[in-house]
Amino acid sequence: MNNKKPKNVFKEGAITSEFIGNSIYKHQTKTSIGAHNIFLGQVRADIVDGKTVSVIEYTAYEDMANNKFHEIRESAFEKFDLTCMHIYHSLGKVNAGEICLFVFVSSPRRKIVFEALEYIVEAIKADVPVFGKEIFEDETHQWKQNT
Amino acid sequence: MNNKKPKNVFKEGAITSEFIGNSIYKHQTKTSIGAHNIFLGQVRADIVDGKTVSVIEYTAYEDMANNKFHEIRESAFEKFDLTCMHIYHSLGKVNAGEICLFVFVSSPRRKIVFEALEYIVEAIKADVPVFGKEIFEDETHQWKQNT
Amino acid sequence: MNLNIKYFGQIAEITNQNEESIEFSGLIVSELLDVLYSKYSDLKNKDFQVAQNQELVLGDKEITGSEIALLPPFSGG
Amino acid sequence: MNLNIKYFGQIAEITNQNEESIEFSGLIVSELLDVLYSKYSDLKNKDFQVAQNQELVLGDKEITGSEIALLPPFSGG
Repeated sequence: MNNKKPKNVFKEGAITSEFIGNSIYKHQTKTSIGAHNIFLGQVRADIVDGKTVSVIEYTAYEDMANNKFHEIRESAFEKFDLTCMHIYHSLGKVNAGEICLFVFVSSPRRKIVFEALEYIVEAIKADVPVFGKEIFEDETHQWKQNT
Repeated sequence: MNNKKPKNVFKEGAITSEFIGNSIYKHQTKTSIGAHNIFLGQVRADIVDGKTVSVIEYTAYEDMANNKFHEIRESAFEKFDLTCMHIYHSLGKVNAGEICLFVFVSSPRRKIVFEALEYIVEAIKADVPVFGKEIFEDETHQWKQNT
Repeated sequence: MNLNIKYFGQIAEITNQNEESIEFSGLIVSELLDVLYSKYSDLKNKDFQVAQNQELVLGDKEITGSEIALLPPFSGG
Repeated sequence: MNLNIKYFGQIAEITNQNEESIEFSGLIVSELLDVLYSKYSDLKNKDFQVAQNQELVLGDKEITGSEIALLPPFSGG
């Protein structure tokens, strides 16, 4: 296997709690790990001018996005003593209350996972060409802006 | 329900990945949440003088510990705009690779969860009277020291 | 030269397509943008970045003929 | 007065019990510790804190008769 080839980070639709639980389970054979830190992005039912967001539909410049995820991954492994790192991002429709981003880092020690996770999540928000269309209950929409 | 009464944070034995997945699932009805951050402490199979840790057996000064968990909880809600916060800690035997600490914070916005989670985990490590006995494969033991 | 241009998000709403081929005789990114502004005047009011060969480029960057993309503000996560 | 004293972790290994009643005629924590040191000389080499009424106290703290605990270094998580 060529480690340099970017993996596909995208998953169609929401990321389920079963998938996350199962991913945690798989790390129980790695007994050098002492600390995991997990970030989950969840779709908010924001109210804008009296209308409630019911779905975010994600699109991405997929090739560039997977390359950026790969760069973020390589740079995080260089900066931090991580045992494992996993990133999953939704494409397509994700309902309010469902999970659209799952970032999972593991290390022998806790201080490292805190620093690494925040670094990775901020880099994803800043550098990865993913676009969220916030669809209201009446089918109108606006484009999500990260803050 | 009296909110001022400390909840029991302790669970007998390891915290399972199913329990964690289910806890994530329960938050999908809370659509004001935009970001979750989860810390998991996992028992490391550390090697000390050629012997491998196979189990940590946790004991606690339970009443004081639950009071301290409660104080940490109250202080975190005061400091940070959190929607939810959950803490679970194991008592008794937890095998290497299994999870002994689960801290889960949720908020509308991500920057808050990063700060809050690290604050809470550091406070737990510093202030809560829990004691870990690291049992080696040959049944000898040493007492865990947090660093 | 013939360029393949990709559009995303609210930019694709203005161009009404996700990708197109454009015949381009200029040299740099800002000249390409002038071509696109005259074709899609609403683009002028939009905030976007340009990627060439999957890397963000500025207006003075030479167009090499690789894939070009117009990217609105990122909003992943 | 009669004090109930709890022991935890490696401290309980030295005292060989998790709790006991002790008749105490002094006033402050350090005097209680002197009683315990004379009973369990190995305690002198151990790192621990004292809690009274579930709050950590220093050696000059007055003993009020509430529950006392000897707590080795915390190692939760």
